[in-house]
Amino acid sequence: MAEMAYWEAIRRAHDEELANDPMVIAMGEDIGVAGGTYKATSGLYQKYGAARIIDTPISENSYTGIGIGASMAGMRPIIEIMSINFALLALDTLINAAAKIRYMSGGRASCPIVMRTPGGTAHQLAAQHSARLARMFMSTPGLRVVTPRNPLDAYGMLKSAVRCNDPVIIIEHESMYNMRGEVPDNEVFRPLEGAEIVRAGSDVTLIGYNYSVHLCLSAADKLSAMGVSAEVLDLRALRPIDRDTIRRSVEKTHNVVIAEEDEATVGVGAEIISVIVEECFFALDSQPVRVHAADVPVPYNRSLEKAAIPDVDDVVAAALKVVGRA
Amino acid sequence: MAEMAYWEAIRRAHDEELANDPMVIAMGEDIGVAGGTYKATSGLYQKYGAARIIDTPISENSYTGIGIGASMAGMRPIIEIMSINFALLALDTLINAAAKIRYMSGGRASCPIVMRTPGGTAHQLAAQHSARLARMFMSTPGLRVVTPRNPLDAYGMLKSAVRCNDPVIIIEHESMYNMRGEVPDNEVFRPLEGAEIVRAGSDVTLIGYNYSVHLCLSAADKLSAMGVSAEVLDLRALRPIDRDTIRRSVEKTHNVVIAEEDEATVGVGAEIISVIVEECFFALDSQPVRVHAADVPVPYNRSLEKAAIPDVDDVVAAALKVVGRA
Amino acid sequence: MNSSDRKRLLREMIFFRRFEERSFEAYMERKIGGFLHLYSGQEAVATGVLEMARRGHDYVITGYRDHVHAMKCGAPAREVMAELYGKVTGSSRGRGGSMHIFDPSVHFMGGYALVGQPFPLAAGLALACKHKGTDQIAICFLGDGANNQGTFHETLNMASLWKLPVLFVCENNLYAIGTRIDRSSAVIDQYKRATAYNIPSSQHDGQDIDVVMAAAREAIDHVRSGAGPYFVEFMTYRQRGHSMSDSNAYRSKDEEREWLARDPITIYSERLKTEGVMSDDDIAEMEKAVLEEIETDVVRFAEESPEPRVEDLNQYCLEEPPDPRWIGPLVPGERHG
Amino acid sequence: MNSSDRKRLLREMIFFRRFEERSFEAYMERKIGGFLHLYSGQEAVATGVLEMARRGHDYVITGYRDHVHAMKCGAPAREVMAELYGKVTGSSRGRGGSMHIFDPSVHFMGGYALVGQPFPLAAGLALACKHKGTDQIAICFLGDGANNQGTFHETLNMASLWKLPVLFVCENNLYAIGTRIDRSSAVIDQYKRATAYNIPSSQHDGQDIDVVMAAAREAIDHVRSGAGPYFVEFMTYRQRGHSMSDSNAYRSKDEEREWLARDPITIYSERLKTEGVMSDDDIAEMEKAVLEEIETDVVRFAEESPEPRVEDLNQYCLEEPPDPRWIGPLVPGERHG
Ligand SMILES: Cc1ncc(C[n+]2csc(CCOP(=O)(O)OP(=O)(O)O)c2C)c(N)n1
Ligand SMILES: Cc1ncc(C[n+]2csc(CCOP(=O)(O)OP(=O)(O)O)c2C)c(N)n1
Ligand SMILES: [Mg+2]
Ligand SMILES: [Mg+2]
Repeated sequence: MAEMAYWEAIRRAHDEELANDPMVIAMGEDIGVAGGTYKATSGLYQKYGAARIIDTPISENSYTGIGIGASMAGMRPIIEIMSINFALLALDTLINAAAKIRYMSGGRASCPIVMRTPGGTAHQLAAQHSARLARMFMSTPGLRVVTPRNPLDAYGMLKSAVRCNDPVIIIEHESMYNMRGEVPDNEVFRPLEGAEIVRAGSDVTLIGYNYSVHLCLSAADKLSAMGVSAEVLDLRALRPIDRDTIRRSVEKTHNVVIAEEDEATVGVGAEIISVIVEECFFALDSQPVRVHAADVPVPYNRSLEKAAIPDVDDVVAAALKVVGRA
Repeated sequence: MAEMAYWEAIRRAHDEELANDPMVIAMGEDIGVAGGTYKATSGLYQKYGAARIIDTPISENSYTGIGIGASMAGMRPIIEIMSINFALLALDTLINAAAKIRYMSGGRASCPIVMRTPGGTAHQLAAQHSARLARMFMSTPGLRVVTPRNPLDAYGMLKSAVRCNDPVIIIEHESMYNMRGEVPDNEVFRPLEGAEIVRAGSDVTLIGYNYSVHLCLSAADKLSAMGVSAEVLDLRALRPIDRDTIRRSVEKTHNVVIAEEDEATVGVGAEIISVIVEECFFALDSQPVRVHAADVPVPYNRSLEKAAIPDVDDVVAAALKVVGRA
Repeated sequence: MNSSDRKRLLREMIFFRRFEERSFEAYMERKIGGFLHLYSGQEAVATGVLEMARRGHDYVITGYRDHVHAMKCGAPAREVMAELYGKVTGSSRGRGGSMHIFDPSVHFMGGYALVGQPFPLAAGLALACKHKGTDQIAICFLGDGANNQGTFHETLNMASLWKLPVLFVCENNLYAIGTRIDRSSAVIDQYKRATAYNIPSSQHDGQDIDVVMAAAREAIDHVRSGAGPYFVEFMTYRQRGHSMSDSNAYRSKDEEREWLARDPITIYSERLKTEGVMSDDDIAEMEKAVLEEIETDVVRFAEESPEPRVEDLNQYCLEEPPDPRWIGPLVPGERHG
Repeated sequence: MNSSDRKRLLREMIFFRRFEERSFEAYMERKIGGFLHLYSGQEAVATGVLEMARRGHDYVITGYRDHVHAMKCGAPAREVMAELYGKVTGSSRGRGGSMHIFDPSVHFMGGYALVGQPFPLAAGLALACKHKGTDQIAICFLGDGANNQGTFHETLNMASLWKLPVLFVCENNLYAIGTRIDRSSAVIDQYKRATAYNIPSSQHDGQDIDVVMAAAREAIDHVRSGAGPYFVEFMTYRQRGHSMSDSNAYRSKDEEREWLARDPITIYSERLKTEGVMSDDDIAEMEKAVLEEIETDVVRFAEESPEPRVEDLNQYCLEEPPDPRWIGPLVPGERHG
C-alpha cells in the first residue's frame, strides 16, 4: 500500500489502462510533451508516443467530438479538459452528442469516453477560471458523473470509467491534485455508483462530494469536540445518485447539512434536498441546510474569494443549527 | 385590448423597441429574409433593413458573442437562438462572458443583451431538439432568466428585457407560439421579477413556469371539480426566484406540487423545493412533489414521447397525493 | 462501370427519390412526425460518393437529411421507413426518427440534428481507423451552411494536422434553410476554405452521378492512401423545402426551374438512353418495380411493425445491465478488483 | 515620427517591461495571486499597434496577457497594478485580477481568460462602431493558439461578410502554453488562414516597433476606410514562461537565446543610439526614472490602496439598484407602463 498524490493516482490509472488496452488513448491540451497542467499524464507521452497521448489544439468542442467519434468505433479515449470552465465550449458534443447517442440510436451505438476536468475555486483564479459546473453534467441523462474525493477513488474510478461502456464525466478539483492518500499496490477498480459513509455518526448527516467531503470531515472533528456526532457521506457519484444510502443515513440522524463549493441555485444540494424530501421527508427533525458559495461570479480579491466560498466553520455552524444548538 | 398569438406579441415587442431606440437590433439564423422560424420577426427585415435585422450564419457561439460585444458599446441586441438545444454551443459566450463581465470588470462594463430561445418538447422532434435547459441559465449568477407563459408576458417581458441593463435570457416554448391571449393596445412593460398567482386556491399550490403553468391551470380545473381548491403560481422569472410569493402561498395551502416539463434532476423543481424548505419548512403538511419528465433523452416515437413528459393528469395525481386524497 | 451496375445505380436513385416522396405522403397522413428533411434532387451526391466507398467497411456520418445516405450504406429501406414511423423495428428502434437514422452494422454512424456536429465525430471515426491501422476511411456529408460552424474549422485543422483518413463531402445546395449562401459565407466556393488547413479540395457538379463518381474516386483514393483528409464540394439543389413546413418563398421560381432541369435522375436516365443501355420502356418498368417494392415491402413493413413498448422508455439511456465490475454496488469496506 | 515621440515610445516599452518584471516580484512576495501572464519580450507589438490607433476612441480587447494593452490604451499603470494586488482602486475594483483588466473609460474593453472568446466580442464592438456610423474601429489582440478555436472561424467569416471595422492582431509567439505552433496548427503562417474569409492579411516582424508601426498604419487605414476587417500577424516571443509556474522546459535554450538577442527594447534603443537620438547615458537615466516611477507611484499606490469590503461581495453581479420600470416588483392585477 503506497501513499501517493491525487495526480499520481490519476497518472497511474492512465498508465495501467494504456498498458492494458491498445484502444485506450488520452487527449487534451498540453497533456503530452508538457505532461499535463496538473501532471496527471506526465511521462506518458514518452512511454506511449504521440499517437496515444495526443496534444490537441485549443479546440475543446471538436477534440471532445473527435474523442466521441473515435469511441463509437471502438476506442477508449480519456479526454482532458484543462478546466471545467472550458468545458462550456464542449457541451454540444458532450450533452447533445455523447449523452444522447446510445438512446437516439436505439442502443445501436455507444460512446465509451471518459472526460476528466477539474472544477473548483483555487487561489484567486477569478470569474472565468473558478466555475464548479458539476450540476450541468449531473442533470444530463445519458451521462455518468463521478467526483473522486481522494487518490484511491481518483485512481480506481478512472480505471472503472475507462472500462465502462457509458460516457463518464470525472470532476476533479484544482486544489486536490497534491492531496495524498493510500492506494493499494495491486490493481483496484472503484465503482462508479454508490455513496460512501466515510465517518459514522448519529446526530447529523453531513453530505459532500469531491472537495467538500473534506470540509465535512473537518467539521465532523470540530463537532465531535462539541459533543455533536456527525456522520459524513461522500456522494461519490453525482449521476446516478445513491438514494438508498442517503435515505438510510437520514433515517438514522434525522438532520442534514449539504456542503457544496458551488453556488446553491439549482445545484447539487438542491437535488439532494429534493431526494431527501422524496425518500424520507417525515424522518427529518429539522430542515436540511445547504452550505454553499455566494451566488456571484467568483471575485479575484483574496478576501472576497474567501468570503464567496464556504469553509469548515460554515459547515459547523449549519450542523449546529440543524441539531438545534445554534 | 387585442387578442393575439404569442408569436405576434413577440413580434410587436420587437417592432416597438426597434422603433423606439436605434440601438436595438435583432440577430439570429433566418430571422430576416425568412422572417424567423416562428415568425417572431416576420416583416421586420422589410421595415428596418439588413443592418438592424441581421441574418446570421450558423455560428451560435460567435454571433451571440458579437451581440455581447456590441452591447458593451451601447447597443441593445435581441439575439435569437432557434432552439435551446443550439444554445449549448453558445454557453461560453453567454455564461463565461455575458454573465460575468459586469462582475469581473468591477461594474465598469455591462452586457445589456436579450437572448430569446424556445425550449420544450414538441411533436416528436427527438433527443437533439427537445431540450429544456432552463436550469442551466437559472443556475448562473449574472443573468436574469424569464419564462413568459402568455402573449402578455411574452410581449411585456421582452420589452422590459430590451430596456434592462443586465443580460436577460427569455425562454419560450415551441408549443406556445400559436397560443392566443389578450395584450393591451397601449404600450405595456411587464416586470422581469416576481412570481404571479394566476389562480387563487386554498388546498394546494401548483407551481409552474412557461408551458407547465397551463398544465397547472388545467389541473386546477379538474381538481376543482373534485373538490380540491388549487392555487396556481407562475414563477415567471427563474432567476431571481421570488421567494416571498412562494412562501406566502405555501403558508396558505401547506401543500405543494411543482410541475416542470424538464427532467427532475437538478432542475427547477429541485430548487423550488429547496427554497420552500429554506423559507417555510414547518408550514408544509406534506412532502412537496415534483411532476417532471422522465430522466432520459427525449424519444422520437409518439407514445414514448408522450410518456416521457408530464401531462395534466400527472399534475392532478400529484395534487391528490399531497392533499392526502390518493 | 458495366451496364448492369449503371442500371443498378439508376434504380437506386429512383428508389431513393420514391422513398423520399413516399415518406412525404406518410408525413401528410400524420404517420410520420417531427421534422422530415428530404433529399430529393441531391441523390447523385450520396449515391455517387458512396458507390466509390467500401460498403460496411468505411464509416459514414451525416446531418439530419440522412435517409438516403443510410440506405446507400446498406441500411435496409424498410428499417429506415419503420424508423420514420417510429416503430421498434426501425433503424434506431423508433427512438431517433428521421433525423437520427443509425445503422452501425453497415458502419452508418448516424444522422445528427446539430448543424456541424458530425465534423468532429467523423474525424474521430477516422482517428480510430488510423489507430487500428486498417485501410478504412471515414466519410462526412454535410451541407454548405454547416461550414460556418466552429467545428468545421477546429476539425479540419486537427484532421490535417494528424493526417486523418477522412473525406469531407460538402453538399452545397446553396441554402441553409432560407439563407442563401452569399448571405452567410464570406467565400462562396466552399472548397476554397479547405486550403486554410492545407487540405486538398475541389468543386464539382453534383447533379451528374458520373462526375460525382469520378471526383469521389480520386478523393477517396487520396484519403485511403494515407495522405490525410480531402474536401470535396458538390453543387446541388434540394427540390423540396428545407423541412416540411417550408414554403421555399426565399427562392426564385426561375432558379428552381433551372435546377429542376438538371435533375440527377433525368440526367442519368437520358445518358443511359442515349448510350442504348436502357429504353424508355425499361425505365418505366423500373419505376413501376420501385413503386411496387416501396409499397409492398418498405411501407408495409413500416405500417405493420409494432410500436416500442412504453415500459421500455428508459431503455438505451445507459448500458443495461450495468457491469458490476465497474459500476458497483459499492460494498462498504471492500475494494473491487 | 519626431524624436520626442520616439523617446516616448522607448520609455513606454521600458516602462511596460519594468511593470511586468515588478509584478513578477510582487507575485513572488505573494502580493499578487491567481495566474499572472507576463508580456516581457512582446512589447513592440501592443505598443506599436496601439500607437497607430486613436486612444480612447478605438475599442481594444484582448486575452489574459493584458496589462500592457490596457496601459497603452491609457489605463493608469497604478490602477492596473492595484488590480493585480486585488485592491478596490484597481482597474476592475479588485474583482478581475491580472486576467481581467478593464478600463472602458479609455475603451479598453477587457482581458478575457477563455482562449478565443475575444474574437466575437471584438467583432461586436466593431458592429457597434459601424452601426453608429463613427470612424471608430475595434482592435483584437490574441495569440497564435487562439486561432484554433471555433470562434476564430465563425467571427472572421461574419466580420468579412458584414465588412466590420475590426483589426485582428495575431501575436504569434510560437507557443500555446507548452505546445509549439507546428504541433497545433496545420498551417504555420497564421495570416494565411485569413484568406479563407477574403480578409486581407500580412505577417511582420513583431520585435521591431518601427516595422510594427508601419504595418499597423496600413492595416488600420484599411479598416478605418470602411473596407472591412484586416488580419495582421506579428512574429514575437515571450521571454518568460506562459504563466508563473511554467519552467519553459519545452523550449530549447538556443531558441530562447536567439529571440532574446532580438529583444524589442534592445533593438529600439540601439536604433535610437545609432541615429543619435539618445545616448547610453540618456537611456540609463530613462531606466532609472522608470524604476523610480514604478516604485513611488505605481507600486506604492497599489500597496497603500484599500481592499474591497467583504460586505460588497454581491456588488456588480447585476445592475444596482434595479430599475423598477423593468424589474418590478410585480403588482398583482396591475400592468406597468
Ligand atoms: C447548431 C444548429 N444550429 C441551427 C440549426 C437549425 N438548422 C437546421 S438545418 C439548418 C440549415 C443547414 O444548412 P446546410 O448545412 O446547408 O444543410 P441543408 O439543410 O441545406 O442540407 C439550420 C440552420 C441546427 N439544427 N443546429
Ligand atoms: C477556452 C480555453 N481553453 C484553454 C485555456 C488554457 N490556456 C490558457 S492560455 C493557453 C494558450 C494560449 O496560447 P496563445 O493563444 O498562443 O496565447 P499566448 O499565451 O501565447 O499569448 C491555454 C491553452 C483557456 N484559458 N481557455
Ligand atoms: Mg444547404
Ligand atoms: Mg502563443
